[in-house]
Amino acid sequence: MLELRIHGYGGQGVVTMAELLALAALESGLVAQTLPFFGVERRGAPVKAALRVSDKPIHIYSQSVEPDFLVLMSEKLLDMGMNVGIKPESNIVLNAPANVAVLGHLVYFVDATGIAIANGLVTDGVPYINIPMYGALCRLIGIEAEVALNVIKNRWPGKVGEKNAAVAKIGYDSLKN
Amino acid sequence: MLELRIHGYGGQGVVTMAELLALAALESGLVAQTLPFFGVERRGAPVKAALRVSDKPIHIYSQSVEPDFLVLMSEKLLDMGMNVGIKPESNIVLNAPANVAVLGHLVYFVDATGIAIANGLVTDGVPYINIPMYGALCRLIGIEAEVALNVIKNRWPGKVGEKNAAVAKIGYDSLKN
Amino acid sequence: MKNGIDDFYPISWPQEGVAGATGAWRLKKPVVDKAKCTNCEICWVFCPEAVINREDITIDYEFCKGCGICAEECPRGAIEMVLED
Amino acid sequence: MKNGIDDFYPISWPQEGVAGATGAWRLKKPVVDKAKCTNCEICWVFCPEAVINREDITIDYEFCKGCGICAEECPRGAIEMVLED
Amino acid sequence: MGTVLDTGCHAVAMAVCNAKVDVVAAYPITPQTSIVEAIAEMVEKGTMATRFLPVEGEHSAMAACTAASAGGARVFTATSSQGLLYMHEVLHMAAGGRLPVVMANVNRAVFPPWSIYVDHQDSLAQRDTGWLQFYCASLQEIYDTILQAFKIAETVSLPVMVNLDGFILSHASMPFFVQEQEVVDKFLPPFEPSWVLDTTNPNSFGNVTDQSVYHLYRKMLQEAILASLPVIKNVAKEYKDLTGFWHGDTFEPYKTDDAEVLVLSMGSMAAEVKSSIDMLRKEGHKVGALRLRLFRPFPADDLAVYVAGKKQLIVLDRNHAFGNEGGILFNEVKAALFGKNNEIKLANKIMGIGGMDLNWQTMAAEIRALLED
Amino acid sequence: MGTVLDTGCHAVAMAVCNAKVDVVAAYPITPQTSIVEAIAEMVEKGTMATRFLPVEGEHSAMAACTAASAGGARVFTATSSQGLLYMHEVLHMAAGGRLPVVMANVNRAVFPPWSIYVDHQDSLAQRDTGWLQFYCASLQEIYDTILQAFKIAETVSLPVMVNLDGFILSHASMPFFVQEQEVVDKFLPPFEPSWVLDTTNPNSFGNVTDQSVYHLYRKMLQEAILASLPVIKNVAKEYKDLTGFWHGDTFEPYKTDDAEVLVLSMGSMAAEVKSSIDMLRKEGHKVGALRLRLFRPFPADDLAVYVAGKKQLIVLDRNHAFGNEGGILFNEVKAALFGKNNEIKLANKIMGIGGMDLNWQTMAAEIRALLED
Amino acid sequence: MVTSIKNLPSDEFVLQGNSSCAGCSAILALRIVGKALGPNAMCILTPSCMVASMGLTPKTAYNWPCLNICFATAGASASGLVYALEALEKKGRLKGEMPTVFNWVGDGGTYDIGLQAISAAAERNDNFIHICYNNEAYSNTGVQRSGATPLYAYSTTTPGGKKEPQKSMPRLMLEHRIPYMATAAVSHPGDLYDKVVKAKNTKGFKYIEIFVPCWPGWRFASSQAVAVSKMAVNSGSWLLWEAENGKVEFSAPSKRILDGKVEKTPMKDYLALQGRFAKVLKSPDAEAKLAEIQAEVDHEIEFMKKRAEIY
Amino acid sequence: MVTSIKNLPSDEFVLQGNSSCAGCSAILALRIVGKALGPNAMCILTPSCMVASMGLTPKTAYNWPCLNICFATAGASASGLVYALEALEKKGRLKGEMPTVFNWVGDGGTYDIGLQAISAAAERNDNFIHICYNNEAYSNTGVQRSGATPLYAYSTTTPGGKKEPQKSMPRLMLEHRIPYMATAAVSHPGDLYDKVVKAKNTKGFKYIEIFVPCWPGWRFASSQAVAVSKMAVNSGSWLLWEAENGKVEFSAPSKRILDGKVEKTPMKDYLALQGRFAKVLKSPDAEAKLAEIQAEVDHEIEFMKKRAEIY
Ligand SMILES: Cc1ncc(C[n+]2csc(CCOP(=O)(O)OP(=O)(O)O)c2C)c(N)n1
Ligand SMILES: Cc1ncc(C[n+]2csc(CCOP(=O)(O)OP(=O)(O)O)c2C)c(N)n1
Ligand code: SF4
Ligand code: SF4
Ligand code: SF4
Ligand code: SF4
Ligand code: SF4
Ligand code: SF4
Ligand SMILES: [Mg+2]
Ligand SMILES: [Mg+2]
Repeated sequence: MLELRIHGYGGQGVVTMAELLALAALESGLVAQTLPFFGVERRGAPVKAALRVSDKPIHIYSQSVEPDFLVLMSEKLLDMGMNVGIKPESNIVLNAPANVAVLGHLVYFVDATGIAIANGLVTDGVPYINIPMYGALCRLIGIEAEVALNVIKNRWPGKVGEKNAAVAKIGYDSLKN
Repeated sequence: MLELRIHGYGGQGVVTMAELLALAALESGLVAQTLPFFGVERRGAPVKAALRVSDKPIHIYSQSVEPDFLVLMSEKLLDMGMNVGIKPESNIVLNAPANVAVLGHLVYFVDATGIAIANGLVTDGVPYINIPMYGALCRLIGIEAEVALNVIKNRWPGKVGEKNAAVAKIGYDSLKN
Repeated sequence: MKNGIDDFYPISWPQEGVAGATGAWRLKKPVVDKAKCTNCEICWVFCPEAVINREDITIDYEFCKGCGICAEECPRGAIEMVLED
Repeated sequence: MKNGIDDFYPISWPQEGVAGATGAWRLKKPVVDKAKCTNCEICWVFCPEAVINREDITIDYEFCKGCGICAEECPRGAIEMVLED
Repeated sequence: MGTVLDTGCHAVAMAVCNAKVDVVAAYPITPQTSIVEAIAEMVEKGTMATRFLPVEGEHSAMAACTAASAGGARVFTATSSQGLLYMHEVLHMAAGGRLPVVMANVNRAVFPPWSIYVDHQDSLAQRDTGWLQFYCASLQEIYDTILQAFKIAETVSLPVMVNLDGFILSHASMPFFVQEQEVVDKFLPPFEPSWVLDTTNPNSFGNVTDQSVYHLYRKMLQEAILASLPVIKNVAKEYKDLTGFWHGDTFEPYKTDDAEVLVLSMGSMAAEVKSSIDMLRKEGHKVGALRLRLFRPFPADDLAVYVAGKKQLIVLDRNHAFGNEGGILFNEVKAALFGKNNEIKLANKIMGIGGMDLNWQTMAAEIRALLED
Repeated sequence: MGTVLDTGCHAVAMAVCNAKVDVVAAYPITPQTSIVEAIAEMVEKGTMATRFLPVEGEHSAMAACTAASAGGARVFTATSSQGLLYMHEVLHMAAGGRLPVVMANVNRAVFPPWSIYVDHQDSLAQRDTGWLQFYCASLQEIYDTILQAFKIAETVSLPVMVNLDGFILSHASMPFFVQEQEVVDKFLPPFEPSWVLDTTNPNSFGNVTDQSVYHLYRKMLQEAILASLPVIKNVAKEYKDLTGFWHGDTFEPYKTDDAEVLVLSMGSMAAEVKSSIDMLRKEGHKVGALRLRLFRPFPADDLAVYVAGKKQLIVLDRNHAFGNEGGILFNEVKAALFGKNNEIKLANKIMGIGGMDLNWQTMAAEIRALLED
Repeated sequence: MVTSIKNLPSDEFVLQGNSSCAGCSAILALRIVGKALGPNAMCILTPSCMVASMGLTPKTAYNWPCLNICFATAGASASGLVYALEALEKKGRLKGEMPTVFNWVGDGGTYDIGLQAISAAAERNDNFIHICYNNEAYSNTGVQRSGATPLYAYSTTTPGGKKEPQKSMPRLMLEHRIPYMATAAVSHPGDLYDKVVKAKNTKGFKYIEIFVPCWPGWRFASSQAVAVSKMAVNSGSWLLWEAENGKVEFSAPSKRILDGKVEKTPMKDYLALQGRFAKVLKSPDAEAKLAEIQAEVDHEIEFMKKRAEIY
Repeated sequence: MVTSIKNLPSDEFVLQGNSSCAGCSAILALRIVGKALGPNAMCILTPSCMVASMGLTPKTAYNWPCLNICFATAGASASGLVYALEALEKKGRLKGEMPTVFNWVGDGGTYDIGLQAISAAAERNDNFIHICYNNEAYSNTGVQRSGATPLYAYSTTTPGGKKEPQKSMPRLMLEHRIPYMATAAVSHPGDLYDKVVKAKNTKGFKYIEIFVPCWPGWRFASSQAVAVSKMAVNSGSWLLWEAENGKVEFSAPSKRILDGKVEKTPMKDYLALQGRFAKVLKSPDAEAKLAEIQAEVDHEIEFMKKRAEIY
């Protein structure tokens, strides 16, 4: 079983992204679970969600305290100490234009913000970073590109889906470490 | 312990009478309990109450099913079968102008209605029969006349009490069998 | 079944005299003076117990509780309340 | 004691930053152009976070959540919302 | 004052008056009404320096009581049956908020169908709300327990419910002794809460919690409830020392010492069952009776002591444990004794539901039928 | 339909849709809201031929459900925590009136202080209302149990509450299988009540009673609740035969056969505890797990069978039995086993209150600490 | 034209020998309501005198399907029942024709403990009639104050006389702008009958409030309920009107008073009939209190006159 | 004269860094209310966004003694607290001076689940201020319909647009004839401030309802709450007025509109700002629905004008 914990801000689409990932896992013949964490804070506050992917039925429902991958939708979250509660072997995935060293951990990065802006996935000045990030994470957990893009196209039929899929593909291809 | 069960109609003052009797017993150094029975029917329907008098503390709270005395505030209640639920030794006390035979039971009677009307204890054409009946019952359970009348005078200080006490005394003296 | 509990649902069936023969509650009894009566049905309409027959202004004493509204409301004074014996 | 539970009553003490440094929530940041500002205090009165100083119209960025109301309501257009980096 | 002849409802009202309660918020319901009416009358007459708040329903009655308590007042309410059930959400609030509200509940059967007569389903169904619960068996005990309840509630910061059987105890008139005000004042000083809503030291009550602290409050609540047992015993003893009145603390035993079989029950039936015991003893049965006075916290240890060495315990329940065999008291007893006394034989009988009359003769017959020999 | 990936709340809504419910009356509360929102959406779209009644509070929600049920409709509501507590009076009405209302309760901690996270205090505090109660451990089970609940409720004329852990089960997205409508129709025919409000045969519901009949209704209620056990088992079996899905009937056992020690729990923690069992077994402990699926009626006989010959039973409670030692489940277990198995060693641990995270590692540690050897 | 007594149907849905007090005008009002609704109706009752009057299970005095419910729930229960019937009708599973669902609820269950659910049902415009019989107290539990108890009236919870004027539920309901609402009085059966018929024939939420003096509660003789009700109407303290979608129209007896065609009875005479005002009428400041009550009634009449003109 | 911004006190009772949404106008309104009430006040809150915004125990963002209560109980809880304080004051046991008790409750807790207890407190004329901040939905639970949600507005429980117009709580409260009540809007802080001060200085029951547009609920940008509120006032769909003992007086911004001194903004423009009306504005019968909404607003304005003249 693979466990991801994703941190972001309200409005960044973290829960949607986790669900898309679970669907992609399901399409790939795996079992998946998303476990969003809800606080009482209102719009704008930090959010988090867990994603579990497995080839066997999942009967784990506890919070993700030792994820295999810690996903941070913003570098700022590193400063805010969101990298507590991980194990030594945990890898980190960052939305960042370049790599950032985190002592003792392997860090992946993808410039989700940059990709979203560059490809016009922006509303009211705010980029949709969850789409490129989704692509990158699909690659990370071993989802085939075609499956990953189909999930997007099913979710947003028509032109929106095409565009999102294209951006997700860029994310898929841009994951580095 | 002495147990009385009193039946009457709403508006006849049955509960008040039972309480006066209990007070009279208390004044006489006894322990007493009144246990009015409440139905959901509205004003006018038949009512009943139990009275227990004892020289020891009372810890009986059940309904009176085998009273020593069954008290009926109106002859009509006999027709309505209110004399069920008594034991062979139970005596009956009736508000009636003359004696009425009830097979197997000793019947006391007092013309409470007549006494009330004759002495002007009437409002809107309806006589207060509970006052003469109270007097009669005091005598029955062995309360001294003075004690009985004092209870009345304490309850209704002033002229009303005097008048009621006088009528109660007539009731006290009129019990026959 | 209309007179006992035959089901686990707590249900009740419509029936006259649920409180018994409520005529026994009466302290006074309404008596109609046919001579005065014009059959205006006012007593009928105001009887809370619906015990006055609107056709002939007769009273069902089995259930009349003796409230006196009929006597009070009769515009002809055709109903008198007399003490029950 | 103001920072931990020290009683069986479920009580809480007033404190700034109960939701942390909410400045981190911002996607955009209000920047005041002092040249345009007339110190009318309109931005001050409408700031839901009370993070604008009414004296000198400076903003406490530690807690400003970046809602943009100040910029929207400023009659002089003296506040601009710029994307956080 | 001295001895008066009055009803159980009035015994409650007199105790509330003597307790110098600050606020009474209540809503009428048969057979509780005369408690509220008597209080309204005393407030009008000035006998009580109390603010009487005639709310529009029981959910509001308990809400008003909790808020008034948080404001630092000594508060009281009374209810019955549906009223108690309607309060349920706010009962949890009073306990969870550690607010020492005192309430008289006049036990009455639960709708549907409607019944105005006694059984214990209403209050026993509140067993998980965190309230302390007493059950009375005489008018004297009602008066005395209400006074004790305020002292206990304010000592342990928990709400207390005092139960009395509808009509049977609430509407019976019997003599009982009412204390002089000075005696009560000595027993029950003014309410001095350790926390109160206070503009000179503003803080907030009941805010949102996360996973890290909520459970701590709940744990403290549970511990406080269990720790109230010695307090309850002390208060009963203190009251006895001061006034001479004693009704037991957790239990009231009757001819238990030499008994081989004990009969456990609550409320008025537990008073009358003494006569059943006398009768059965005359027949040669070695029986005794235990009256449970305190239902919450459940006095498991005391029960174990009373039943130690006994052959059988017969539990009479005036309620149903829906979905368990038997009544709630029976199930509580089984849970209490498991591990403390696994040898004793237990028997249970549900009776007196919805006001079914329970006299000592029929109770004796039922007990006789359950005796194991 | 087939397999979908969706939340526990949506699993509820889909089952309600498949059950062709006539009336849904509900009020929003976290974390139940998305059930109601999904239903409102389906009603708007016409996917469900249901009347959706957005009442102004939960007391009203349950009142509307009971009245609609008395009118002959299949009805559903969902709530959580305070909403459930606020319904309390009307919960008694549904059971006492033998009205087969089905409700999903999303377990959430009780105020005060506020917490939106899971524990089982809310629903367990309703144990004396006469409702049947299920606790689910997976999204599939939620969907399946809601369908079973309608069938059970309408067969035994009793209301049924289906509980799911707040956020953990309600907001997790996982794959589950949704039945074809025809399959559900076969399993669950339209509601045919044996009594209904009916102008062609007017009679009244819930009128006043005197002492002579009230207790009969209560006795029938208690008997019906106990007699629902075989019905519940049959319905589970029938569902399995039709769909292949099986989650246990009263219990779901895990590695119990050769175990010497059993761990009993409910809800999502009972799913995760399987991993704890695996770990402890690897360490050499002969442990197994029992998940309680049916809390009301309490399956005492089945429990006795499962624990027969075992050395120890460890009960994990996500709630407090205020005023008793331990949790409510523990107390129910003790009451259930007394007289059926007085030899077994019992242990209890309260955990997970107000959303305290319970992972299999910590549960394993707690269990290990309680193991008697 | 108001339906005359002679033209009222003979059908009775309240059976003889029920358990209400002798001379109960609430059950009299229900009797008239029955004539208007006929047999195709379902009745919902909250705990009250009218439930106590039904008699004991398994017998009942009311000849409709009746549903007893928890006290606070008339609004929600009626909505639930109506939704059920409508759902079943749509699916072809309704027994008989679509009936009129009506609540028969006291002022306690309407002004106080039931208000919220009723207001919510009005907001949703659910299709039933809420009828409030207003006896200005909790009569069933022995006459405690309700939100409808008038200023200075004695009740067992206002032993010194009530300190606040009553809530005006009709005015509150008027502001809900429901399809139909009306006030009525037991002394005016033809008017009451017509209003119930109108409500029955209107779709959506309907509210009718009937004035029903209660002799044990108000302390007058059992024969006087109709007379007291008449006096209330004649004094103008109880106004008869109806409103469709919020448009107020006065009914004849009150219109005559408002138009000055009939001299209105002084409140003093009306209050003097009722023992519940005895204490206040005998108090040292009786004059002032009477004047206050009269002024309040005069003011309310003037207000309602003007209120009827706006819409 | 309305208090100017410059003259508003600097005191703050809502602390920075709380958990409300960025751009929440409800907490902004509370901030203004705080300036009017000052430190000698006690605040009662029902579950809502404003509770979620307080932060987590043991910290809180509001600098008053605050009491969290069960949802349906604002009216009763405030009464209970006031009675307690009054009793203690009389007995000389009150800490500090007699404070102002006020409820800070959403439209959910006022129009729907809390209505009954509030109405009862008004009838008793208990001495506190009930303030309803009206964001026209249950925002805290994710924007479900409330009794205050307007006709055709989307919410998660009215996915096709709400089918019924909102209840008019101010009109209902007006009929309670309480000593003081007012409507206010977050866009008019001076007016709001003055009204709260007036309420604070009036004895008995006071009701204030504040219009607070909620951007996540109504679907507009986080910067627009004040603008939307202004537009509501300028369209006449939210009228600013106050009433002492039932006598209505319009506040300046609305008076200008009613007097025709300012052209009122068409509802079309006001609705167009809000995503919750997007579906209805794009529907085939958008014109008819818009006309219906505009007519309703015009009608309400005409009605309230006339209503202000009678008393
Ligand atoms: C929740 C609840 N609280 C209280 C009661 C007690 N109760 C029964 S009837 C009644 C008064 C009813 O008053 P109203 O509605 O005016 O009807 P009336 O008795 O005057 O006919 C009360 C308080 C109850 N049954 N349920
Ligand atoms: C008895 C009860 N039912 C439901 C809830 C869930 N709940 C919490 S806040 C809320 C909505 C509040 O709406 P409103 O009063 O308008 O305040 P807002 O969230 O809009 O600020 C609901 C339904 C609850 N806490 N208690
Ligand atoms: S009211 Fe009088 S006149 Fe009219 S029908 Fe009756 S008895 Fe006859
Ligand atoms: S006395 Fe009353 S019950 Fe009898 S007929 Fe006349 S009105 Fe009817
Ligand atoms: S609103 Fe604009 S002009 Fe006015 S003080 Fe603020 S920044 Fe300056
Ligand atoms: S952006 Fe919002 S929070 Fe920040 S200063 Fe402006 S108004 Fe205040
Ligand atoms: S108390 Fe009044 S309302 Fe109740 S039944 Fe008697 S007369 Fe009718
Ligand atoms: S949802 Fe609306 S009312 Fe709630 S905190 Fe956010 S902006 Fe404020
Ligand atoms: Mg009434
Ligand atoms: Mg709101």
